[in-house]
Amino acid sequence: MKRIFLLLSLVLGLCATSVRADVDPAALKALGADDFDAKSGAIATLVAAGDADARRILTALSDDALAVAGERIVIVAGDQVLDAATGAAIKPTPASPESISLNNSLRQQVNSALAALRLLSADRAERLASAKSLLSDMGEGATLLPLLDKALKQEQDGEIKPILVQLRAQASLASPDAALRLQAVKDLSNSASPAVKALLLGLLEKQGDTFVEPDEKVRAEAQFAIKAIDSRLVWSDLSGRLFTGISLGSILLLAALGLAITYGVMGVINMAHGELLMVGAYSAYAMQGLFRSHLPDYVDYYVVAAVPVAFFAAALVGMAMERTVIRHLYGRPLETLLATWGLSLVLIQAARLLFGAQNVEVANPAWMSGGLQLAENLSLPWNRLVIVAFSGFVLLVVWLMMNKTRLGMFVRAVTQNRPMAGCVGVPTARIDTLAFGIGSGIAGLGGVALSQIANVGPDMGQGYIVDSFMVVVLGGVGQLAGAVWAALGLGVVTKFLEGWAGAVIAKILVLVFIIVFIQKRPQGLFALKGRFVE
Amino acid sequence: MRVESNISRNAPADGQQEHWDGEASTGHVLKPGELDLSHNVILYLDDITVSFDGFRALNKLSLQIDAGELRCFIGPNGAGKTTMMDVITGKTRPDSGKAFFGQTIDLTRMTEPQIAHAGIGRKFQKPTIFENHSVFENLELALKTDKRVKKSLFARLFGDDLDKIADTLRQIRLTDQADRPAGLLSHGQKQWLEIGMLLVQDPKLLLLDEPVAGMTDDETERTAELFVSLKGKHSLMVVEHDMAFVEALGGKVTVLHEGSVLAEGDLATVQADQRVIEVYLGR
Amino acid sequence: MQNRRTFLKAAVLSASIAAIGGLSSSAYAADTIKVGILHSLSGTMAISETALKETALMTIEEINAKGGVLGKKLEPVVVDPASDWPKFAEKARQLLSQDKVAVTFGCWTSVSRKSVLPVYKELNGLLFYPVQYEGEELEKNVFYTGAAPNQQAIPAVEYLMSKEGGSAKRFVLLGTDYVYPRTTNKILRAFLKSKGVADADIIEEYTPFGHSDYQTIIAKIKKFAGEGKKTAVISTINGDSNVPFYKELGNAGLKAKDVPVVAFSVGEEELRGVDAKPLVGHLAAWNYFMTVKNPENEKFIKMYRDWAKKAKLPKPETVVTNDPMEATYVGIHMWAQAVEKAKSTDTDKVIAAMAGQTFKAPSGFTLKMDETNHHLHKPVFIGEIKADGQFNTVWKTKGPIRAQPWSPFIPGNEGKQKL
Amino acid sequence: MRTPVTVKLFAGLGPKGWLAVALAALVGWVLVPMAHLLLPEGHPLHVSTYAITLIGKILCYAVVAVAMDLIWGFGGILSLGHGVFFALGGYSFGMYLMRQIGREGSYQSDLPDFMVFLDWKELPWYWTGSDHFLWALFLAVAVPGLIAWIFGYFAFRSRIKGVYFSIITQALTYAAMLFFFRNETGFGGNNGFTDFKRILGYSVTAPETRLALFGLSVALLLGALILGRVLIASKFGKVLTAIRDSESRVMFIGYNPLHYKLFIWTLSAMLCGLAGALYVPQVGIINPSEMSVANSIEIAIWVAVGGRGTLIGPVLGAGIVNLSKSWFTTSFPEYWLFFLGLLFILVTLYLPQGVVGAWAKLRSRKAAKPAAPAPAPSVKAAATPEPEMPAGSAAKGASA
Repeated sequence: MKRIFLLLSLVLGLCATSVRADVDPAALKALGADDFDAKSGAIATLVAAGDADARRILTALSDDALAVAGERIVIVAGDQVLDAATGAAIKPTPASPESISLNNSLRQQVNSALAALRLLSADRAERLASAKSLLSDMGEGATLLPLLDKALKQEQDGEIKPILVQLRAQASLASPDAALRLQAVKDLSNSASPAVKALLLGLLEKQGDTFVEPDEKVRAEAQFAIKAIDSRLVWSDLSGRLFTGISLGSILLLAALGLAITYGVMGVINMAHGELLMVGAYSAYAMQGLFRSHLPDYVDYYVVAAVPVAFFAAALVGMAMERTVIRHLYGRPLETLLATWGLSLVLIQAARLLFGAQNVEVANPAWMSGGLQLAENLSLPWNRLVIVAFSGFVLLVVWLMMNKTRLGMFVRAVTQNRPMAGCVGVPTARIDTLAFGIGSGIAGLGGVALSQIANVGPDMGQGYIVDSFMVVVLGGVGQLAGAVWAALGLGVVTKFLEGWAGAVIAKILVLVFIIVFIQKRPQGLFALKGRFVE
Repeated sequence: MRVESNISRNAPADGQQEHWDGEASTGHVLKPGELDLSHNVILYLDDITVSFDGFRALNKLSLQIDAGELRCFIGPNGAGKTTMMDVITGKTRPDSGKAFFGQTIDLTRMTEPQIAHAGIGRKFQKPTIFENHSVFENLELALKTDKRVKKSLFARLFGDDLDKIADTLRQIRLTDQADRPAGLLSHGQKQWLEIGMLLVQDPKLLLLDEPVAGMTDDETERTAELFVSLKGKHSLMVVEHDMAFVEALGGKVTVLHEGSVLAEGDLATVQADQRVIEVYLGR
Repeated sequence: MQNRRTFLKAAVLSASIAAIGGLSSSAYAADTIKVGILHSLSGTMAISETALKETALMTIEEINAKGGVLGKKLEPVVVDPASDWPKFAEKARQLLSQDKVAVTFGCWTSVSRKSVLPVYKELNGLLFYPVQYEGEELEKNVFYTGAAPNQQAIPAVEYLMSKEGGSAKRFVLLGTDYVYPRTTNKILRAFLKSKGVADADIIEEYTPFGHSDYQTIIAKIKKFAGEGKKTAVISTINGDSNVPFYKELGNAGLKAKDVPVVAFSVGEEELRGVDAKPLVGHLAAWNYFMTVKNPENEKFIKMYRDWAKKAKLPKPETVVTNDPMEATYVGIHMWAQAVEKAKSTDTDKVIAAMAGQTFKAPSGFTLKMDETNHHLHKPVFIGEIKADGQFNTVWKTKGPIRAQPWSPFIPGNEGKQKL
Repeated sequence: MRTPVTVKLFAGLGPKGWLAVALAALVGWVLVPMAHLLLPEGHPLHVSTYAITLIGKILCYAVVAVAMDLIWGFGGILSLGHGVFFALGGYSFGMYLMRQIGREGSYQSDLPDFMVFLDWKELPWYWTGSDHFLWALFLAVAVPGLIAWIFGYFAFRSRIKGVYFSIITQALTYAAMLFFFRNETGFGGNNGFTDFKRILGYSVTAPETRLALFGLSVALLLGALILGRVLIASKFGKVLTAIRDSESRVMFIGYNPLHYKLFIWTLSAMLCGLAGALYVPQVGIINPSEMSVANSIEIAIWVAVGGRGTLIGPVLGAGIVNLSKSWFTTSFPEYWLFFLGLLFILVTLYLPQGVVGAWAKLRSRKAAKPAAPAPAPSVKAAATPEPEMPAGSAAKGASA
């Protein structure tokens, strides 16, 4: 991105040399000043000039490439330094130029200005892009009105034109001509953007006792337009809320799925489950580090690589736990509970010593950052979408493993009737270890998912242990389907409650609900029935 | 749900006496705790069905036991013998059908403890005794007394209780083991102890699930004698595979198959029965 | 069985008493001055507090290298209250009554401070508290080297409301549900009111500790921001929840230029654990940034980097300095100066000598300990987060400002500014 | 012990037991106070205030451990929610202590500071009477008792057992903690109650007050032990252990486990409440972190380490774990969690009956005769499966 801008600025710089319109040196100087208003003024003048030099300087400014070297303002382009005014390289390169930094509002001013300037560019794609970017944030548009008119006149493209109309309408809301404003409001009424709605609401504001918008008709029109926009927003609003619920559900599911096997199927109360999640998350961190140092070009795919690694890492830890401790405690769930709690403490402290007490940084890969814009006010974050899909995938794998493979059959056999399974030649001990390993491995997968949305730190696991148990218990022990319904149910319910009672109360209510529910159906959503001889 | 509320009302804490108020709702008015044997029948099972996830453990099972009778149950595995006992003792609720103790006591409405109080004692297939308690304590706990928390806090044993325990110990031949932890007894002795625990409760009806499994022949013989001696005072339902033992007991035999009664009569006739031979003895 | 119990019971008591004796028997050497360091090294707070312990040890070493105080070397006594609040009180008592420390540097959370306060009052000890907090407190035995609300929160909001800060008109007060955020937001609400912001233009949202799912709240913010007028978020979210919050924020497409978030508990140390890219442009308000350019700061940073290597901290090359660390550093030095001035480590004498102490701090300003309210006069910096997890100072006060532990925006606090 | 079971108080302990009690009382009420008040500081036998507060705190923990032993060791019900009852007791009594501060708070108001701060004009209804010592004391017992009773009644009635029970108690703790974290709840949010001034008019920091509280803690602990011992010796105790070992059998001989469990469960909660009430003035702070899931689990660990079903074991356990915690966190903090974790693991693996059990085994091996069976269940007992495996408990529920 940055490179492109620099190139662009250079190109422009070269062609600019032919048609030289001098850059106002005062403005240039002001850019280097430490005073906000001066800077903002300077930028305004540059926009007004709107020529290649201005464009070059603004681009540099938005890339933090503009700097002060002693008395002159320069552009730092890679290893060479150009004079901002002329774009000519400076020899000898001045020592340590002080980069000029912008704060949010200045940056916005520069960016929208650049975008506006680019509306006149010859390249269609560029025009479209800049038009779109303006749509989302034009800020105080009035200054751009002339530019927009110009652009609108020469614009032929069918896709860009309507956007420009929108923009022009937005910009002209502030114009003194009532007719123009009325038209603008009319144009805006078929938008679906909260930003536009905000603008219109602005018109209806009162300042003192007079409305911002003096004209009665325009206000009425605005009212109407707002209603129109709202009606478009409602739908996406609702679906957005539903998605948050599903997303939370999928995360609960991923956190609980491993437990559904170790506890649900094998009856092991693994309080160290949370730490297995942690192992998964840290392996994601490790993979990220590995890719950054060795495969910088593919760094975006470290997550993919992390999936198997996390699985095996967690599985190994799990099997080690099973071999050393849990194995000796089968049939004594409560003792298992305590011993595994001890294990979890050890794992936490081990993580502290290995990676430090501080949380570690795990970045979303590019393809998992940002969101899928379904509507102006509905964008589904990619990382959550991916996780929802991922949880579905993991679920499928688990289901296949338990129901379609020999191993799965063995596991079920052993957990149903250990001695009998032993008699028919199932290597029960090995099966136990494997089954526990699988459960742990799946927890590891959950950890990878968590690393994409939450903290990665030594005691991250503690936060999930209670929730995970709730999901499994609620779903009904030994019931994958149950776990799924429980997780999604809890997710959606929690989100609904949060919207209505706030996060804290919501959490409490959900827990209370679970306690009450267990009273009514101690066997969870999906009951196992049968005769049990003691 | 109906059951739930009933349980809470009939909880033994307000137990022994009052818990019949619950029954009042069913229209029977009786002196508290009295077992109505007017028709000389102690147990009716009528059209009982129990199914677990589609599998019918009991299928329209109907039978009745006379007061003082000793009845043996035989049948292949999965014939529903144990499930039947679960229903009678309230461990499992039937999906449909009636189970009456005497004329008036509806078993399907009561919790295990209530049923035990009403006078039905049960011995499990696998001996279940309190392994960490001494033999004496096992009997003491089973002893027929007020079994509410309040009483248990200040309970004392009086002479006649001690005598009863002593007699039972003699009956089950564990007198000299009285102070050993029950866990250390032999399998057979455990079986005996569990029977003993039934006896001190002195129930009107005893359910005995494979009582002689794992006993030596000699023990088995003595068990048979014991049961026969109980006949009359108590009614007994014995589930057993050991035909010799069944024979020794004499009395009526009921054959269960696929959750319902296949045949009934004395052992000889039953063994002669063609269907029985097919499903059971035949193999 | 019975005599077993006899034996055991006797054993319990004798054993425990003996053990206590063992605990307390740390020899008291007269030729050194003992300095207590009371920071959690395990448990949830270890994340933040470990760095402060290191800073304290580093500073003490620096002072000792210069010959110590009153010609005696300082002897640090480090204990670990393990993020367990009652244990803070226990350890504080141990430091004061067993180890006889002259001063204690420690605590991070308000609750830990509240838990040790009675002990310091009872035994007339001396505590230096280095973290920004909610104010509403003033104790003879405590010196507060962190910021009071008016030295952090209020300037930040003023900035947001200024043209330069984007002239925000509506505010989301977002925090973890405990005392610091509640108090800060209460003060801010009053402050905003006084600036003519209507109640309808303020929403408050709270989340439980360790909350990790901010979807609903982000949605709320979006909706709120969509109702017109420039909106800003003021976040007092507690350390751990910040990562999920900012990740969600970034992915939900709320950019800093649309809805800036200013945070009061996110500093360089916290940002190490975050992928800072989605945060770029969001703000934080502190009294010190690692990026501040001045000789003291360069010296401070270098000193800590060297220390990190020496102390074998994980990844010594990546260590950062932050506001509470600076506060610790300043606090220890000021105490040392005060002791020199008082010619004694006696609590009351030192307290008297602390008044008006000054120190040239890494923040580039000369900080002064207020004569009356035990708080430092501190400068305020507003910084925008950069992609490398550091801050780009976009605004700062002309000079240090005096603390108002009793916020004038809370009724009933008038004329409560001094001890 | 063929003798019929009777609850003769003295039979409950027996001479040696009473000797031990007297010994402990002597140490707690006479020796320690003397060593604290009379001996000069620096004297080798001087007991410092630090020691007194620390031991006092541990004594309170010990009471909780005993309470836990009653429900877990003898009832076979593992509660991961005892922290709640402890904290509730603490809060109930804390309310009184807060009121005793009077106008000396930083806002010089009759209301506790945090309420002034929330702009509350008068006390919420549940604070009424909190300025009466006895009422507060009553609450400290009644509130945990009531909550436990309600929770227990439904849980036991629905026959929730073993792990299921443990997990929902965990949910209970977690919910309670979040609830008390809220400022609006009216218990000072996460800062909880602190900075107490006096109790019954005496300054909490006065050595006499400290010693009084210390003495009370000793008394409470001894009381708890005696009560426990007597209960276990009674028929009730036998039924309880019987329920632990084979609940269904108990039902089929006509006991209703619900009421037995409920009784011991509620009693245990009340004991915790009292312990909490004594804990708060000695430690000087009560806040929601006492309800954290981890704390409750740690209680179970004390019991496990000392030895389940031995009453005295848990006291030892509480002492060992907490003292080593105090020591480790001073000497080498980084390894404290390792130690604690390994302790859990090793104890559950190799000392199913804790130190007491191990010691008893040693002695019995020396004496070459089996250890007394009751009340301490034989080691084998600990190894016998919990009444219900998860699937099993599901089925129990189904048939309920």
